[in-house]
Amino acid sequence: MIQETFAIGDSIIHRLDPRVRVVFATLFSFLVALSDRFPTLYAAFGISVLMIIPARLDIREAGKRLKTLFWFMLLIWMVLPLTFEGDTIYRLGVFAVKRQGLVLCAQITLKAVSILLIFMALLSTMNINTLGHTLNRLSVPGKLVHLFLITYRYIFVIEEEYRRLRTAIKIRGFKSGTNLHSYKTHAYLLGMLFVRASIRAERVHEAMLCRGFHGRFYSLDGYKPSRKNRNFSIIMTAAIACLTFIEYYPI
Amino acid sequence: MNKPAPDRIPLIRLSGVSYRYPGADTNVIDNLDFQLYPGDRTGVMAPNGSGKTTLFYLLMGLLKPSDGLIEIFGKPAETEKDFEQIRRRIGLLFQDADDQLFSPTVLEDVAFGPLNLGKNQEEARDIAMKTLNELGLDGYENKITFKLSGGEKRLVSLATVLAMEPDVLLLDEPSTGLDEKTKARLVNVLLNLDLSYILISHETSFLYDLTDSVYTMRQGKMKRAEKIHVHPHVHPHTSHIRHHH
Amino acid sequence: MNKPAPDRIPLIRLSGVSYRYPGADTNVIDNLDFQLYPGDRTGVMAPNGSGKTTLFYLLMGLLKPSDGLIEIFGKPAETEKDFEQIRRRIGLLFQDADDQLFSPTVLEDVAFGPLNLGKNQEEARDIAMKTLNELGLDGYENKITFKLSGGEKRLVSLATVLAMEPDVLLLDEPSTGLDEKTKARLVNVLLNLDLSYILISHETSFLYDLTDSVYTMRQGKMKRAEKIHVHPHVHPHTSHIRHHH
Amino acid sequence: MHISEGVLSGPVLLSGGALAAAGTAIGLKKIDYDRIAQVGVLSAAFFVGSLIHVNIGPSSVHLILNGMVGLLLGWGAAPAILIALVLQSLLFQYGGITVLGVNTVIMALPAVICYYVCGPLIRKKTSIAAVGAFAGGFLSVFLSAVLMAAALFFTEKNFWGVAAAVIMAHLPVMAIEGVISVFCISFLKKVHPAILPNYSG
Repeated sequence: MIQETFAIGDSIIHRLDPRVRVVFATLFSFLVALSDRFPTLYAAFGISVLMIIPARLDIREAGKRLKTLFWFMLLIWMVLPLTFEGDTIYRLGVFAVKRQGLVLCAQITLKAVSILLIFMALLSTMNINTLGHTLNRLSVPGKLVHLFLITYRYIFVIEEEYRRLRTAIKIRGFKSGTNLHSYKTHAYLLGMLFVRASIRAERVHEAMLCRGFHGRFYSLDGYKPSRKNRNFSIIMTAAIACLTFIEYYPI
Repeated sequence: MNKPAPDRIPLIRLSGVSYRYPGADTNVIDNLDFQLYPGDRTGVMAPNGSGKTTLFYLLMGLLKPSDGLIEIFGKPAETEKDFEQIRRRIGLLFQDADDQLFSPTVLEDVAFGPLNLGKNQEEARDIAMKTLNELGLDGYENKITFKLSGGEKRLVSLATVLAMEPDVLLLDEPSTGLDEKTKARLVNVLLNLDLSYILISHETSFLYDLTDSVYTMRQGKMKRAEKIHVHPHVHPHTSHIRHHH
Repeated sequence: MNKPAPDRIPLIRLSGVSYRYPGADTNVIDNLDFQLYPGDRTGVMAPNGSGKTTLFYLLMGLLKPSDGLIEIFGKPAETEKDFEQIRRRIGLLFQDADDQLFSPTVLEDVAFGPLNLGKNQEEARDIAMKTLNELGLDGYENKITFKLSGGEKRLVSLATVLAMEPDVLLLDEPSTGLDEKTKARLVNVLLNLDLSYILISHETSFLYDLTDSVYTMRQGKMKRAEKIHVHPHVHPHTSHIRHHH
Repeated sequence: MHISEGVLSGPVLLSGGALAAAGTAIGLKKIDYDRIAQVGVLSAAFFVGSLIHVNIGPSSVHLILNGMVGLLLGWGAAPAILIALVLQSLLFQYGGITVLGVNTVIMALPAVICYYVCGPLIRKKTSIAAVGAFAGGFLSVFLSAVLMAAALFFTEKNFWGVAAAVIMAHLPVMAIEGVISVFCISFLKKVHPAILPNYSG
């Protein structure tokens, strides 16, 4: 089952204006992605870890989500130091561990973890429909936002349909394997999902027409500016300024 | 109540209306005559595949008749422009609430209609809250649509339609899949509405509780069910012998 | 027929079975005892939300009981392995045929089960044709499943289940949404099957036509409906006055 | 198929972002307002479809389906894929904000190419359609792997080994997507051909 685990909560972060969160998460992420110096990366890592505290994330759940990253990290730590061209700092038989490879692995790891943590703290803590409307107010086109919200809305309906079809093939003795019968069955289930989605979409469109839809999209969200938003904005601006300074004006 | 009165203009009048799906060889709606007058609460009992949903689609202009004339609010309804106006005043409750509730939250869904009717954010929000309140759905406004139960979805769908303050309601099998409690709640809501409506259902008692006259629909034609009144009885029996009248 | 006989092993035996959905605060199936013996045709009358579908899901191993023991074909049914064997011998007809049918053509859908049971293409095809034939669906094999009418889909679903030659059938509201003709056809098919089954329906006459004993289900418990016999009457009336007993 | 955060260089990230924005803009322009529900609900179906795991030998892979997205939605694939990626990062934490553009290009560009190259084929008679459908599934994953390799290579020449491995690792996936897409397209043509763009008869 698809769930928005972090969206439910009542931390300081949850109560911040979503626009502020989207803007700073984006700025912070790009700054980190474009930085190379270790002092900057360490500082960014520190900030993102600290950010988890006011967001009151479930640590275990956060760890589970970082796990998708873990396997990728394991792979690069095993491959890059050996395949990179550069100065050998350690030799083990035919394998030569290169310094440049290790440095790159460390950079990637710090960047990836920092960006994902800030994402979890600032963005995963809002409802997806809130995010949709926020993007709209940040001048993302209404059509795209509307598409986004419809997609999100119907994922759950279609996932239910998919699960019922899975049950249907299971009780008729289906076991997935590496053979044409299995692939064909999966393809048919998929085809069925598409057909039903397409026919449902016609009805959804009709329902929209019945309620006066004529191509315009409206949004109902409204967050009032508050002192908390201002304080958070000041803190984040300062943090980003510091990171930029460290990166581009090394002492 | 459903007698043609010369001095009253019907809300809806169908004269010889037929509809045939492209590629089909029979009419699903066949030379149909029908009127709905202000204050009418008309029931239609119809098995699946009898064209009942098609009838509603024709009235909303989602399908165009192959033949015949549709007049709504005293004017012929033919072009998409005509129906754009009509859809502001006729509310259709879909059979599957998931088709009707396409917004992620309840409030947005209920406010969608009013916003499209030209209300501003503030007004639309107020109308939505008021409608939810009237249906006993206070506190539902920020709920996520897909997490509602089947019964709640049905009631919220009704709210989305009522928020547009229609003159006529078209209800397509509103009781399907509801438990007894939600069904009773729905009956209660509908009985207290000051609206004309056409109600399609296959549940006899539901239909008779909510409407003044009942039609049956078969092979694209409608027939007044004036003499036949089907309703369930509960009899005590002491044996298991099957029992027919 | 449904009396416990010491020398006969029940096909299905539930002893004190309970089920509670994660996060719910009441049991949807509550300490349920039930047996189905070979030859039994048992009806269950149950309103929506009473746990009827849950009962079938427990019997098919799609849900695991929170408490109690399920024995099927004389052996405890607990692990996924147990149920893999059981699913070859118990056929479940879903409430909504659209959830059961997923192949482009009728033939492929009916042959799907036999193929999974290890038959080759030739054999599976023969079984499918034979089953369709038995249900009076000759000539349907190359039709597009999705385009069939609701009634035809119900019959094809039944064919997909029967093609696996089960010992027991579980039928979940098979008459919903069918017109009288298709319903009669379904009754006819079921009466001529030499199978034990459990039939859930809210249609009294349908239930009594097809089963030897009827239970009612409410709040997760089942009760033999020995004394109460609910069935519809058709009365001629000359007026429109509502009429209750 | 996606590249993780932290790996790519600034120029690659930024050009990916620009390309994705342009593609999405074209896609949005091509979806007129009575197709919004169609594209939205189908995107949801693709999202769910991409969670399906199929077996290969002892292991399993999940479907990518960008070829099918292209065949069904044309240029609409660009916004559809962008949306799917945003939802994936929100729900499963697959990547964050900075790689969104590059990952959209990796998935959506092949989808649009398939729409133009294989789209006309699948509307033909059975055998040509089957070839077209297989090519649609195979090519889309192949091109995505190539684009992914290119993104890595332009970031750092030393990534060439990893880049080659990416392409190799996806070979079986390409074959499976090809097969799935043959059956899926034949299903759609039989059951509901109107779902395919510009389909007649």
